[in-house]
Amino acid sequence: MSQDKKGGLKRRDFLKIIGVAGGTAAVAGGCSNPAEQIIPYVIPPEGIIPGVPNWYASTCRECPAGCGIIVKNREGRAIKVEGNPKNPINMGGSCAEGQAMLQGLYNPDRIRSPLSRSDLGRLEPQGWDNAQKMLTEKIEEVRKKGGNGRIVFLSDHNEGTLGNLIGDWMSALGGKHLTYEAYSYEPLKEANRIVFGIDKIPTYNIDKTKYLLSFGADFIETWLSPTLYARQFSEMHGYKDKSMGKFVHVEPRASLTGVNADEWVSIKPGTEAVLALGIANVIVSEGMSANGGGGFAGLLGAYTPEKVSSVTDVPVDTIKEIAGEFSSMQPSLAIGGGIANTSTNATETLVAINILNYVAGNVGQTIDFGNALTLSGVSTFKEISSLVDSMSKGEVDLLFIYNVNPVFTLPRSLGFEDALGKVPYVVSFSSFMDETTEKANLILPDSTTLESWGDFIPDARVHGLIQPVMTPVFNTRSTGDVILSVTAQLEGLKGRYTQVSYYDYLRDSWKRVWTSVTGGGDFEMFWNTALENGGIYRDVTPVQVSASGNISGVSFGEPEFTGDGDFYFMAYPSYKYYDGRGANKPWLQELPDAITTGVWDSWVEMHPDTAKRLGVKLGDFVKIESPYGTIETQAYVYEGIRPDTLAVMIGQGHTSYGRYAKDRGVNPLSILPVSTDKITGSFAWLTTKVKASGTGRNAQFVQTQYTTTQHDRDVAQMVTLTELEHGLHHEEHEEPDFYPPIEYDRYHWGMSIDLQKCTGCGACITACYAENNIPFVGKELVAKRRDMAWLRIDRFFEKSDNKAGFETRFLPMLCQQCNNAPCEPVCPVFATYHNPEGLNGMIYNRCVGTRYCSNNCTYSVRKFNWFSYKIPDPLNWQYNPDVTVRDKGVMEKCTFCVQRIIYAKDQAKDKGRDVLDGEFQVACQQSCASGAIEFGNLKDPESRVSKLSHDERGYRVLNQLNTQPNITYLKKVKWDKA
Amino acid sequence: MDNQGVLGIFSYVDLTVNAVRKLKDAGFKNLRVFSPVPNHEIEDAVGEPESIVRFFTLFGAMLGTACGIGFTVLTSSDWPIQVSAKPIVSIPPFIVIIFELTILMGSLSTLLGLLINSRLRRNAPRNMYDPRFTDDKFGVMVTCGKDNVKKVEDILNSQGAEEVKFDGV
Amino acid sequence: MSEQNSLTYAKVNEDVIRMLDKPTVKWLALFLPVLGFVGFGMFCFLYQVYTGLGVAGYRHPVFWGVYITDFVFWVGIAHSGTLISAILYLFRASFRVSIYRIAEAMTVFAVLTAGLFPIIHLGRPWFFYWLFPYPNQRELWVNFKSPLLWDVFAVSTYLTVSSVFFFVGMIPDIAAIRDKVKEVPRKIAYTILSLGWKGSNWEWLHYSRAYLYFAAFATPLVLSVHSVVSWDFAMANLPGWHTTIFAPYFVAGAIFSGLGMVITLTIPIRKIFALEDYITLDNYDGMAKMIILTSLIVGYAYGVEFFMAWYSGSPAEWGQFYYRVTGEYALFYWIMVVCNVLIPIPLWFKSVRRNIKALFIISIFINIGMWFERFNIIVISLSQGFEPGAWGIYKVSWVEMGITVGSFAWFFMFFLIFIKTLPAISIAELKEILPVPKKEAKHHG
Amino acid sequence: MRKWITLLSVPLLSLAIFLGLYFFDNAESSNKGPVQPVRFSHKIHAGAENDQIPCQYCHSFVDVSPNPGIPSVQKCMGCHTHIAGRDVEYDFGGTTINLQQEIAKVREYWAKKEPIPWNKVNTMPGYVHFNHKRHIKRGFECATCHGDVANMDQVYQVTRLNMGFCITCHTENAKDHEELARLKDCLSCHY
Repeated sequence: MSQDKKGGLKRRDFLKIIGVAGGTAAVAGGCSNPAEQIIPYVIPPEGIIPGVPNWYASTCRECPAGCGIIVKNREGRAIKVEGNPKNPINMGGSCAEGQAMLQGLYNPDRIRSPLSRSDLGRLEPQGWDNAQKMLTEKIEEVRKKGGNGRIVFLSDHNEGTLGNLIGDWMSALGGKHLTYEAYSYEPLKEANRIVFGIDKIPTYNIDKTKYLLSFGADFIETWLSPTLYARQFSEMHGYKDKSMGKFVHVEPRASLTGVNADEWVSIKPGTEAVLALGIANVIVSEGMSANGGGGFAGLLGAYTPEKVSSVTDVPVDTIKEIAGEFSSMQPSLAIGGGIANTSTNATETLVAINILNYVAGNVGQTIDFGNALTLSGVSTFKEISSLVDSMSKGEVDLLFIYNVNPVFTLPRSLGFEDALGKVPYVVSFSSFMDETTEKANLILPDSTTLESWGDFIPDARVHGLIQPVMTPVFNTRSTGDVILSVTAQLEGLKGRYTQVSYYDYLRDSWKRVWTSVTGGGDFEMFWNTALENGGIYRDVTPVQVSASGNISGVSFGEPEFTGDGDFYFMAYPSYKYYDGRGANKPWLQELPDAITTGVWDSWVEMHPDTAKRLGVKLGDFVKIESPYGTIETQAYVYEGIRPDTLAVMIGQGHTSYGRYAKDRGVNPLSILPVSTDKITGSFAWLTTKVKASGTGRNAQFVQTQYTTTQHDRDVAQMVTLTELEHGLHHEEHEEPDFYPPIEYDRYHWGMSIDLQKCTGCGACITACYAENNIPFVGKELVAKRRDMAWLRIDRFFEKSDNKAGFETRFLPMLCQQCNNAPCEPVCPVFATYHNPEGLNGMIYNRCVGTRYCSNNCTYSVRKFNWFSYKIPDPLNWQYNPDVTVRDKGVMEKCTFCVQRIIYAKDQAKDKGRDVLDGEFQVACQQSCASGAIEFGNLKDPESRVSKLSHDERGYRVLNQLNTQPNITYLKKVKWDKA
Repeated sequence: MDNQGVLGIFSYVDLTVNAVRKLKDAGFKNLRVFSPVPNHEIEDAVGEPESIVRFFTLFGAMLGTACGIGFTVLTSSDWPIQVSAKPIVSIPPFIVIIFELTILMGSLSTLLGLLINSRLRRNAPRNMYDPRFTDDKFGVMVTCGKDNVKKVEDILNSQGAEEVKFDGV
Repeated sequence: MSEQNSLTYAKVNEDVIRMLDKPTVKWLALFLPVLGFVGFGMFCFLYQVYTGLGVAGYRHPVFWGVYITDFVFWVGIAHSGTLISAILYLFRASFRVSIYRIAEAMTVFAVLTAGLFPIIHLGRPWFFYWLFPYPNQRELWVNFKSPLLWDVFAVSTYLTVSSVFFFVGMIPDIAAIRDKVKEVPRKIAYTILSLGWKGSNWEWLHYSRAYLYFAAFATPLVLSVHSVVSWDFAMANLPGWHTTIFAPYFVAGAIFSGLGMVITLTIPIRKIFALEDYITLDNYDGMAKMIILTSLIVGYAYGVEFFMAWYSGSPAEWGQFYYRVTGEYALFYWIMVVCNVLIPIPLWFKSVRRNIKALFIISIFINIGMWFERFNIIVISLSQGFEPGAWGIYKVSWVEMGITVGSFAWFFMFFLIFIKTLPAISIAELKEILPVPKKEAKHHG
Repeated sequence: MRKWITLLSVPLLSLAIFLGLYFFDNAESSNKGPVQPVRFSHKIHAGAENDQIPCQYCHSFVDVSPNPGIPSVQKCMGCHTHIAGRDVEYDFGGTTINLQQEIAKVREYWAKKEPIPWNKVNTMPGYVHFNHKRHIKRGFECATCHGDVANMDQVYQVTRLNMGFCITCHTENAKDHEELARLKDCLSCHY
């Protein structure tokens, strides 16, 4: 692209903006520094002080959950995304995808200017004026042909001003606006309509439950609003005041959510409905239901535990046990969803789950229809299929694609790609050259969320505002602006929108919000407050529903499977890439999958028995055949999956989309048939039986952890609830030592990590990458264990007496800042030492690279710069100027975000006081939606971390070595009560 | 110059020793014996006092110990940097350094002592030296007054010297 | 010394100095390839400096590998040289005389080689001088608590002292050469090196005394150096490293490997230069006996490590040793056991001890075994530390192999130069053990 | 005599190496600063005989940010819209310049809306995090580190700003033992 040649110029423009260059620089030699230039502002932007960060509130659009974010900006560059503590959805937490937003913003594979397809079929750069003119002409051409529905705008779920604008625009053009989400939860909506008469997706109050029964809902990963539910789950499942809630997960595969359950119940795919009804039957028949089963008692009678057991493969005892607990541990909640129950009977399954909730008396208690998700409003799969139909019939002349990639996310057998070829003119607003955009005739790259104005309404409570946190990195333009300026050129529509810019349009639309919310006052004040808070948040009154009892038309039939293979095939959504949109972000590619610790690739998960049967082992390539295609990927052998099921993650296997995503892994959607849910017609993912065979090829399975158990080292400890109830014999005695302990003056930084709350989601890892300029190294180097993560999450599968036979323990492992650090005395040059505040300092520029410290590190948390890692422009614009970028040959590691400590002390000093508890957070702590990490001053006896360091569950990893870490882990709690 | 050098060259140790004894009996003190190997009989006959190299060694080693202690303690205290929970001046690890410096300086001062005391500085041997002394011959050199040259030559010859050289220094 | 009765002072001089004749084609045929390998090793190192240490096979958590193995190996090789020259000197073991010069040269060159590796293995070798306590504007000194700094002091002291010892021992011999050679340039060179040695009685007096002190210093030094090297590991808390037996275990291992190397080096030299009269079967017999002793110590250490790991009750310790014999590196472990414990067993028989071919083969295996011993201690221990989540496997890269080969070439390069320039057998000391030439009772010895 | 020369040479040589290393590390910077795109004279702007503009007028962030701030072109134009300068020759540290022409350059940048690419005079490596705010708030003068800039035409580096310079000052100014420990804490500057 010719635009690339202008890269240098681009950078100059950028420097003009940033004011002072050279905040970050590599560890250079000891002698002289190369001549540097300082480029001042021409006109200084208001409110920006070079060297002082600014924070802007906005809304995350990486998935439909719509969490609030705040973005740190230094000298005009966005350098860190954090959860907005004011937003009621995520309350400060975030997920890895949210953290990696910046790598979307600064992605080197972004489309840098408008492109149009020339007569030769090549995409050529255009100026914006020209490109918009081309679009205007095209629209006029299509309009002249007449006929409704020949223009289609296919966007993602975009509830808010832009969605309204697109809808309005389409109606003005006589077109159609469809919103497509790969995970659309139609059966959930339909099941609610059938049972409760309200076709909405409610908000579940997991935090208020004592017993959570999930039928495949991967609520920590992708289901509805993962950050919200991760936080709620930690409330419910965290150990507090000698009690905690119990969580049982029913799914053919133990997903990340599944391994966080107290019990994982393996079930035959598609038979969840039967199990739910069976449990409900036990509750009713044993008289444990308050409402006696309502109108469902008759229906339930047929589902005796024995019959259910034979259908579902779930033992009778388990059914009875769950039923007993579900009805006795009130309030309880059953949720269903996720790919695990998208069989052809998906709606029936969710109806059955609703009945179970109803029977147990949970409706209205733990299910809130008042705060319904706007996700309820997305277009149905039927609508999408009919779009594909009309496209292939040539009934669509002009197709707009906005923020969706249907060529990748729809099953190949639906034929979207071919249909797209039949559309004469395709306009994509994507900022990335994804599989769909690649086929477009005109590309008008949208500015990303971080560069443009907008708003988003994820649910009834929240109206999130999106504001640009920096000027666009490339020559992109916000789609709202494009629509407005194109419309102003269209015949007859010139006066439709009075606003010149989308910003004005947004403000005008918010004026209506303002009148509806406050009904008066000063709009500017309202607007500024909303900007400051990242939107407006309101309380909604819960909507009471009751079950109708009339569920005729729901037959609870057997699920249907196509294909004659031996294995059920699960294509499950990824918490890293969602539906594939995260695949070009190296941080997400390098974030180890929580279960397999695999990176930068796809794999197929299979049970050890299956592996034995197929004669494959870890890393062997396995060929998976369905009637619709074949994929080949490496095997990961894992106990947490049924022997008759194979599972492959969605999100990899891009054929385009950028250098990090292209030709990496496999796309399981390519072998799925277009099976649909019988009732709603929504796409059913789990409907295939595939054949699998070993190919005889083997390669190293690239993962970050090669052991699966702790080998009796007892680093991730567990305690049973009974033990805790009886009072743990908590010892805290001083070990006799050769030398007296170090005395600290004012600060002694410490951390506590609650293993009961940690779900292993890895948001902290990505946050750490972002905060500390940690380079990603790519698959080849991870294969050599040269990943640079300062914080890793060790996961151990331990033998257990639970139903699954194993339990999973996650152990976030970072520098323990030992008081008796083994790394410090061995450094010959004092490059690592103990600072007066208890930190284990690492001075990069002093390091000569003997690596002795790392050898002697009990926890192996030090990372070495084997090379100078080159991060391509403009990904490196994200670098935190407060942290040195390390060059080859030096050791590096976590120092408790010392730059944040120093900043906080600096701020406190200005105020003439010490740093207060909770005044600042370290990056990992900040990102953790579960609140598993606490950080603070151990010297202050009142600080939270100080108290937690004496918690009865507290222990220090490998304490027997007397390294005296400053991190206290709180033991995971095992549910062992009958 | 009054002093003259007389050199007798021998093939056998016993003859050399006898010659030395005779010369000493005759009152010649200023003897110098050359030999290809160190030999106790010759040493006994010449009757040298004990080498003072040992004092160099002792002094060097003690200086090394002192330097070791001073160096480690002073540099550590100059900028006290805490590592682990170890005290700034922690003796056990310093012992290694002190020990090594003791050996190093002891050895170097021994070398110095050797160079100074055995006058090994001239790059080439002067006169009154025979290259065969590093091969298989022994030599006895007597520095004496002019008057005694003849007497010395006689003694040397009588003791079986194969060759007697005279050099009026 | 019955075989040496035929020798006379003059013959010794003649035989030793004959070795210093003009380089032969054979010598060049050895020397040029050696130079080539040195060059290749240097290329590998420069490539590594330019690209980053990543070109070596390191991977988390194995942060030390072949380079430190080589370092310990070469330091070990160095040790037997000093042992033979100093310790056996103090014990007046006469079998040392004909081989100690070669052993000492080996010491100096091995330390020279070993000293390169701590620099080669640095992440930023251009800052190696930061390890030395020199006054600087930063007012920052070094950390004397670090075993690596002990290494700096121990190895540099060792290099200095062993070089001095080596050189001082040669002074009378260089004087002898000076008195023999005719060509002017060589004569000048040897004249300067001989420091004007004449062999007078007071030279011998101080010389003998000083030599004794050197030997007395070198003995504790040699023990301390390998102890310090062993503490690089023993001071760490890693299972497999953190053990009190390391110092004696390493010293014994060093002597074991060094004797192996001495045998490997002297057998060809003896053959090429026809030194059968000097380096006798008795010499080899003595060395072989010491090999048996050290092999037993090393074997005992292997066993005791397992006992301690089991007795400690620590899953990390026991896991480490179980892993050594069964894990991915088990082959290397068993190579080590076979080479160091089993192969030397035939030396219990006198016939084997006096069989040059057998000795040569056994010595080669000892060298291999001892290299793997260091590799096993370093790499296998690091590979499985305390925290199972971080375990990983190390694989050697071509760069490391190149530098290792280069280091052997570097060592042999010095050795080949030495053979042709300096007396490889001590003339003066050899004469000392010959019967003193006396007119009467000539044949009493 | 010769022996004494030989004997003395060893310590003398060592001393020479020592001193060489010491002064190599301590060598005062002697270059007179980089040539700037606009020959801006601090002497004219801040000098005692001239305009006496306080440092913080232009470097306005010095007490609120780690970064002192380089004035924007707008700030220059704040005065130079009105002040065109005299059309006189001026001895600019040995180079003769025309004041009016130099000011014209600034106006040119402003007209083009381009920043002036100043050359950095006092540089610090990226691994040193120096906070101007803390030092100014503690009451240190700019001149302590930057020298008498108010009397320089072309600004040059006065102190070498190496670690020894920082540490000496930190050691001298520590109030008590605990503060000394904090001021000599490596992590204060290197992270």
